[in-house]
Amino acid sequence: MCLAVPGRVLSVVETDGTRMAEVDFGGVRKDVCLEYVPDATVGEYVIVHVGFAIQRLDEESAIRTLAGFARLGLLNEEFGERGTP
Amino acid sequence: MCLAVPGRVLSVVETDGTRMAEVDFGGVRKDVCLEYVPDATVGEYVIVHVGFAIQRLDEESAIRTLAGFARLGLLNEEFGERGTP
Amino acid sequence: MKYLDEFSDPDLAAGLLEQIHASVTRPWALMEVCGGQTHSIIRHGIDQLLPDGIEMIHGPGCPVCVTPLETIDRALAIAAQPDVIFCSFGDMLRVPGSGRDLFTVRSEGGDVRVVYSPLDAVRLARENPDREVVFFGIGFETTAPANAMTVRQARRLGLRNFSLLVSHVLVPPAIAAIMEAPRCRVQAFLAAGHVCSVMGTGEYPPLAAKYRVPIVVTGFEPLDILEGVRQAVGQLEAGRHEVRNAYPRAVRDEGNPAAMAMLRDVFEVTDRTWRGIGMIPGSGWRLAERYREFDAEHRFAVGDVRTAESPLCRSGEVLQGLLKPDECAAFGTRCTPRNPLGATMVSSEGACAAYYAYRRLS
Amino acid sequence: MKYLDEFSDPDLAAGLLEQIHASVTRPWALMEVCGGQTHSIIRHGIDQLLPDGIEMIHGPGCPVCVTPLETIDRALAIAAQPDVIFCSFGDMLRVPGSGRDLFTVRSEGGDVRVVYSPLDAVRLARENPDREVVFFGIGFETTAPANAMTVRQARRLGLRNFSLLVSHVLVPPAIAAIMEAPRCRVQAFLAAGHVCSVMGTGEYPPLAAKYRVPIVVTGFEPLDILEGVRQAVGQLEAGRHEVRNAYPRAVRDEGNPAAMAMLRDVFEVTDRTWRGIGMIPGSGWRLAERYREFDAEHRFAVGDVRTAESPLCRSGEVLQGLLKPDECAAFGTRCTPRNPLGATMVSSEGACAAYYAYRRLS
Amino acid sequence: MTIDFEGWACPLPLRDTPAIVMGHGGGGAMSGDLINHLFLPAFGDVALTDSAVVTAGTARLAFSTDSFVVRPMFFPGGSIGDLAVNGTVNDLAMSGATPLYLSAAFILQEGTPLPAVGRIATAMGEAARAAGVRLVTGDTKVVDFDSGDGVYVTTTGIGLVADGVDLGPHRATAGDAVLVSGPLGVHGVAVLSCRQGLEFGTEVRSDTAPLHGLVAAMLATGADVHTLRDPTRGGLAATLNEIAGAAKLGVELVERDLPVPAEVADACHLLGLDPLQVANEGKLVALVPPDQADRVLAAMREHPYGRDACRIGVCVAEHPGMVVARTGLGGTRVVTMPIGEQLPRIC
Amino acid sequence: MTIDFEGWACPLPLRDTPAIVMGHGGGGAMSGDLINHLFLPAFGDVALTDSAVVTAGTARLAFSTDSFVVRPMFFPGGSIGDLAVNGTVNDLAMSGATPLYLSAAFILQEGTPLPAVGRIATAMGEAARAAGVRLVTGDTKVVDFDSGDGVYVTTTGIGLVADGVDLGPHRATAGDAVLVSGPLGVHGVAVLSCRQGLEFGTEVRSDTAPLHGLVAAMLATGADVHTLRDPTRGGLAATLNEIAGAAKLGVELVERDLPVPAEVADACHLLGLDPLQVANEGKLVALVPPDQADRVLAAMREHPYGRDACRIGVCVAEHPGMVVARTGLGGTRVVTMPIGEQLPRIC
Ligand code: SF4
Ligand code: SF4
Ligand SMILES: [Mg+2]
Ligand SMILES: [Mg+2]
Ligand SMILES: [Mg+2]
Ligand SMILES: [Mg+2]
Ligand SMILES: [Mg+2]
Ligand SMILES: [Mg+2]
Ligand SMILES: [Mg+2]
Ligand SMILES: [Mg+2]
Ligand SMILES: [Mg+2]
Ligand SMILES: [Mg+2]
Repeated sequence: MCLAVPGRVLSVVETDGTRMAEVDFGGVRKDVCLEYVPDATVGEYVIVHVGFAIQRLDEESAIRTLAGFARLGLLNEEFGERGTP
Repeated sequence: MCLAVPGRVLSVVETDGTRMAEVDFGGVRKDVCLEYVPDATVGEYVIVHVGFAIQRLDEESAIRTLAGFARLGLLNEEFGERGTP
Repeated sequence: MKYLDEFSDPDLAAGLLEQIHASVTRPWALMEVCGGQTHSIIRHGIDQLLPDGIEMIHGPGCPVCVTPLETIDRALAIAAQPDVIFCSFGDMLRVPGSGRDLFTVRSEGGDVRVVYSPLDAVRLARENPDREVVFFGIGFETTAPANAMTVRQARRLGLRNFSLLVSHVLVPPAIAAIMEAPRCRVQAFLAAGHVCSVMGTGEYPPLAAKYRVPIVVTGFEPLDILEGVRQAVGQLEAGRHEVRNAYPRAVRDEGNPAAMAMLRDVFEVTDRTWRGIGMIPGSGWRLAERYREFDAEHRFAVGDVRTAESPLCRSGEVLQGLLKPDECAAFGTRCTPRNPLGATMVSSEGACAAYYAYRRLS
Repeated sequence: MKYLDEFSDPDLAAGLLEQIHASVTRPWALMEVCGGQTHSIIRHGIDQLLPDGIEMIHGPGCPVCVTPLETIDRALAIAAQPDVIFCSFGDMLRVPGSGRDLFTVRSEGGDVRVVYSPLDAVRLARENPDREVVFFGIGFETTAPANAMTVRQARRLGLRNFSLLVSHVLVPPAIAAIMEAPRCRVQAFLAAGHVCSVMGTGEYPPLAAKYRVPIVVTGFEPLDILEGVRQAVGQLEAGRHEVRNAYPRAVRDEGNPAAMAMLRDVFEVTDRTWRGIGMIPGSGWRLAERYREFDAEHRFAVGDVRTAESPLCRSGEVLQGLLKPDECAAFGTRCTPRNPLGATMVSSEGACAAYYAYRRLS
Repeated sequence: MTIDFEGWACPLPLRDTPAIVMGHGGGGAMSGDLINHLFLPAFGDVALTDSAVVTAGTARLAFSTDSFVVRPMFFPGGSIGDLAVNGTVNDLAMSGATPLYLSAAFILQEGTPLPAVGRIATAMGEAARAAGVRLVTGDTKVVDFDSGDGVYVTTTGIGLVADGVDLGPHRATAGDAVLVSGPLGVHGVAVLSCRQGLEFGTEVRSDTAPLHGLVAAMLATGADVHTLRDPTRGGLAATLNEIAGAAKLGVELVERDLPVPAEVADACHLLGLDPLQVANEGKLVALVPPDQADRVLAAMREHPYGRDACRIGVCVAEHPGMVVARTGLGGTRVVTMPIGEQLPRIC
Repeated sequence: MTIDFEGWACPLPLRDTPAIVMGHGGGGAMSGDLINHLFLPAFGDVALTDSAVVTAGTARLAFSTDSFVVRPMFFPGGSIGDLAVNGTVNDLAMSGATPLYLSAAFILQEGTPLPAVGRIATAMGEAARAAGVRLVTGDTKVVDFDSGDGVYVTTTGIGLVADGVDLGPHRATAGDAVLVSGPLGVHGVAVLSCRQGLEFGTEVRSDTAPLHGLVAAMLATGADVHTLRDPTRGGLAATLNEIAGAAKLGVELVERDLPVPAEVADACHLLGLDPLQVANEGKLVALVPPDQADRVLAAMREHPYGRDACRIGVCVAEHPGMVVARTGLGGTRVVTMPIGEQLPRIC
């Protein structure tokens, strides 16, 4: 369930008393409700589900995770093909 | 105004408290309100306008009129072509 | 159809025509009151067969033509409302209001339905209790009993979603108005047969006497028209001005008492504006006070309609026989049956439309 | 899309797979809780790449699959009403109720609209003041804040024509119910990452401790799934049963406080029937009493729906990982994605539908 | 949806409505305007006729398309399915072609019962077999409940035109006899009789039929047939006005010779319609040199679909573009092009 | 309207709905059922294909029809008018034909603004001129406000097929390379981006185009092209499943070779759609013997409408009727036939 994708906040407006953002998903842009991530600022990434930002995306953590995966690969290479099918 | 045509009463029914007749117009049949000619009976001719019988057709008078026209024609023949263009 | 086809017989028509030709000694101007008669005259080419001196002037007896612009505009406003099913006779759909017609309203999503009979509208109201059903009750005395029956039925059935937009017009006051017109040329009337089927002939003797015009109650088939002309010309040539019934198979002098009783109950006389002509006192019927709950004008707040008739249109003069259609500057140019400026260019028995089709040949 | 595509990198995936292969010494049964994860696994063929001994059991985390039949039937009844605009996420349209689905209702004239966001339904209610707008508020904790916002907005805007048909389900009670099932084979859970984005991870340590299962909060991209599997297998091989967050870029331990505050205000915990599984105590949210005016179940008299689930369907066992879809007698014969008997055959992440597509190859 | 009024540059002597109304589909004057003043300028230098004769490689082909939206879909004597096949077969036949292939494109409203769709398809299959044409390609689209009404079918046909065959208004000549293959108005009255709100009882049944066999019989006489048309929407009035306009000739009809069955005349009288404006199916109008008319009529009467063929008038050099009828009484009337919809009148 | 269930005798393994639903028009499995189990039995022994190749006199003709009901009617990069011309031109081109003539049949909803109709007609005229085909015959019907939605257009085309040209699934062979002429999903995403209730911002614009020039360039290489198809409704998934089913072959795609532009992928991700199921216009899929694929690809890339052509997979003898994709990770997935409508998912 719960298809959610990361997008970058392009702009923030208050519409009809609701905090809304225009969010960019790699060229595709959609209006998104920012009420649950009210302090997200322009340029930040948020996780969007059914038109709502439900969480900030922690860019630092993302980069760290990817770096971890990369290290894992190097590690595997170092220690050879142990256990591969 | 007031396109009205003669039709023959095929049957009479009381529908929802309204006197209605099925009326035949030379093969075409239509339901007609008979409230204004309530004593019209099956076989009689009525003059129908927008789904209402507005008057009985007096068959005797119709025949008399036609006969009068025919006599007029004979009369004309008798007296020659007087005045025709 | 029996009692219809017989009255188109060419041989009998020839006999009648011969009589007419024989009896005419000088020009006469006759008005056929009813648009149905106009239609029949054009349809069968009767005017071409009459002596040159006999001029048929087309009367105002087309409800499509004379229904006032305000009423049309009210109809358009009501029909455009989302909850309304607006029912009308087919003829009325192309009549221009101020800038549009019922076709336009329908094309914009208005629920406009053509019905054959007013009772079909009552049926629709029963079948659609959550919709407002409005019937456009126009016409002359002939149609009035049918329209009257709708409110009687609606009351009996306890319908709270049915109403009637009424604009009835009456023939005798119109005849008087025509005769009162300063430039009036009408010398005899063929009265509208089916109006008399309902109302009888009692209203005409005073008119014939006052204006010294023959009035012949006339039917609609070719022989009926010819007989009406024959009797009218006969009176004119003889210097008489009587009321005669040339349509006895469908008209009794006393009219239809059941229908007349209903009309007295449901309607009351009112002044009425005739489109193009103007107000004629006492020339219309509106719903009686006791049926007010079924009056669409009261139910819908559309009383304050501002109308705008084309300033070019001279259909009033046409309707009174004061102007021939082709004497109107707009005729055939700005105004055609495709794009009518006035109601007389709309209906196939409107005088301008009839002229338009005919003139092309000559 | 940035921060999405990077997590599909084939080279990094190969590294993770190698690690998993390297660390596995015996068979393990892992359940991915979330249908979105199931979708990703099938979509990318991840299960084919895992060591033979690692079995992925598809969890009940597909709201389309578990929304109770009664609720679907209520939705169908409401959507069929003439004044209603019924708004739903696209997934729900093909879910069979007792004999029909929202597509059928729409094809019969029901005004059923697919919306992208619940706020679109609120907008429709403002734009159509004369219609009743109902939003079908289904989903897990992830979707609940969005659905909650609709009633908050409706109240703020003074809308009297908006209501919510709510059927929210909650993940932690479902995990407990699965572990309590007599034939349960699940040895570790990949918890649903986006649920935790909203709710945080606080509810899981008691479950991990009580049932002695590793619980790894896992994302949805291929690398996320592999990392979840790697961490789960790592724990299993090491005999540990901890809660770990393998999706830290989107999940904070404390969740989203603003959203959680809203959820506490708008919803209250209730027992909930999961389609195919049965009642799980405290496993759902319904509208709190103070929002009752926006509750579609109260506004529409459709409480008394009689439901009829196909007696052949064994989706409950499938949803709990007790039965593989192809062990159901109806699978692939009476029950196909074209003509689903159970909800698990409908949604593309339903276990039966996923199996159906996959099995054809092998 | 924003409309770019700038980008749309048609000179528009269309009726002052800024929008489509039903009359634009009535086959009469408003339909003509739409074609002449909107489609033609947009499409460029083409002659958009009922049926085009074109050349492909060495073959002379007739090519024609029609959408069928008749309501109700089932009526006494037939259905939209028969019409869809025979209508296009006949448009090809009017070019003198032998119809060979048909395509069928369906626009279905969601909610339409499958049995209704099936019954229409079956009617189409049967009509195609009866006409000896093959349905070879098709398409199906579905539109939502509010955007359609049951089944709409568009059929398009290809026919082969023999060398030397050249039919059309351009060949009409003053003096040509005007023939019609059978009774008028039957189909239109059958459909009207079961139209919602208008229902009336009648024995009249629609008489749709494929006419290329009849045409072949007419051409086989060796007569120099000038023009053929099937007087469908808008009736004989629309067809003859179109021919008169295109040929710049007048047409004179003799009313008493028009084969209007009593039931059609009566239904029209009841509703205030002109039988000449009522739609026909399975009928054709032919213009033939006067000295060859009897020969052609004889051949028509031998064919099952031309048994009641008769001569109804003549082409004249006078009043070009106008159709005139001599009435029973000996007067004349102009037979006008119908404008929009045919509606029942009260007056 | 009473339906005579007796008179309708189709064996119906249609989905248990007793009525048409939107999915029957989606170009996927339900559309296929309707054709195979309803229309084909009714029409008799015919092969109802996108485009039929028939013989008329001495000419080999391609013949194809399509109704266009796309909403909205105007979208970034084009309109229903361009689609209506290019769609049929392309169906003809997929038979290897040179498109010659088009017919156009309009079903107009009353109330449709005339400028919108005019703009569509203008787009059709321009597209026809650009494609070098002639609009030669047409028809216009009007339906009431509740029974239509703006403009529906049905175009039908005739093309000439050169001797020796024989394209179709029947010629597909195991080993054939699967080529595609350009980026996938662009048109579908452009239309979705302005569909009511779904509006999103995107730079993507519809890329409808006539493809017969490209096809001519491909055939001019002398390569033995086996099969051509334009993957419109239902996307590449529907087209390849259809080919696989008809040819009784398997298809293997390599996901990383699929030319799905980032914006299309992102829009699909956002809405939960599969880009392979999203509609295309102005694109073709070709099956070509493996040793000739490079030659054909080179020719395609020289043509403006094939600049981004690439190889995406191969036909195999295994798993006949099934399309399988090798995923980026090295797994496989079944590329299923879309069932009904494409709807945004939440999960
Ligand atoms: S021709 Fe037209 S403008 Fe002139 S009077 Fe007649 S209706 Fe009016
Ligand atoms: S295959 Fe179908 S019937 Fe069997 S469990 Fe799955 S959904 Fe239910
Ligand atoms: Mg045609
Ligand atoms: Mg035709
Ligand atoms: Mg024709
Ligand atoms: Mg197609
Ligand atoms: Mg609509
Ligand atoms: Mg096609
Ligand atoms: Mg196509
Ligand atoms: Mg195609
Ligand atoms: Mg046509
Ligand atoms: Mg409808």
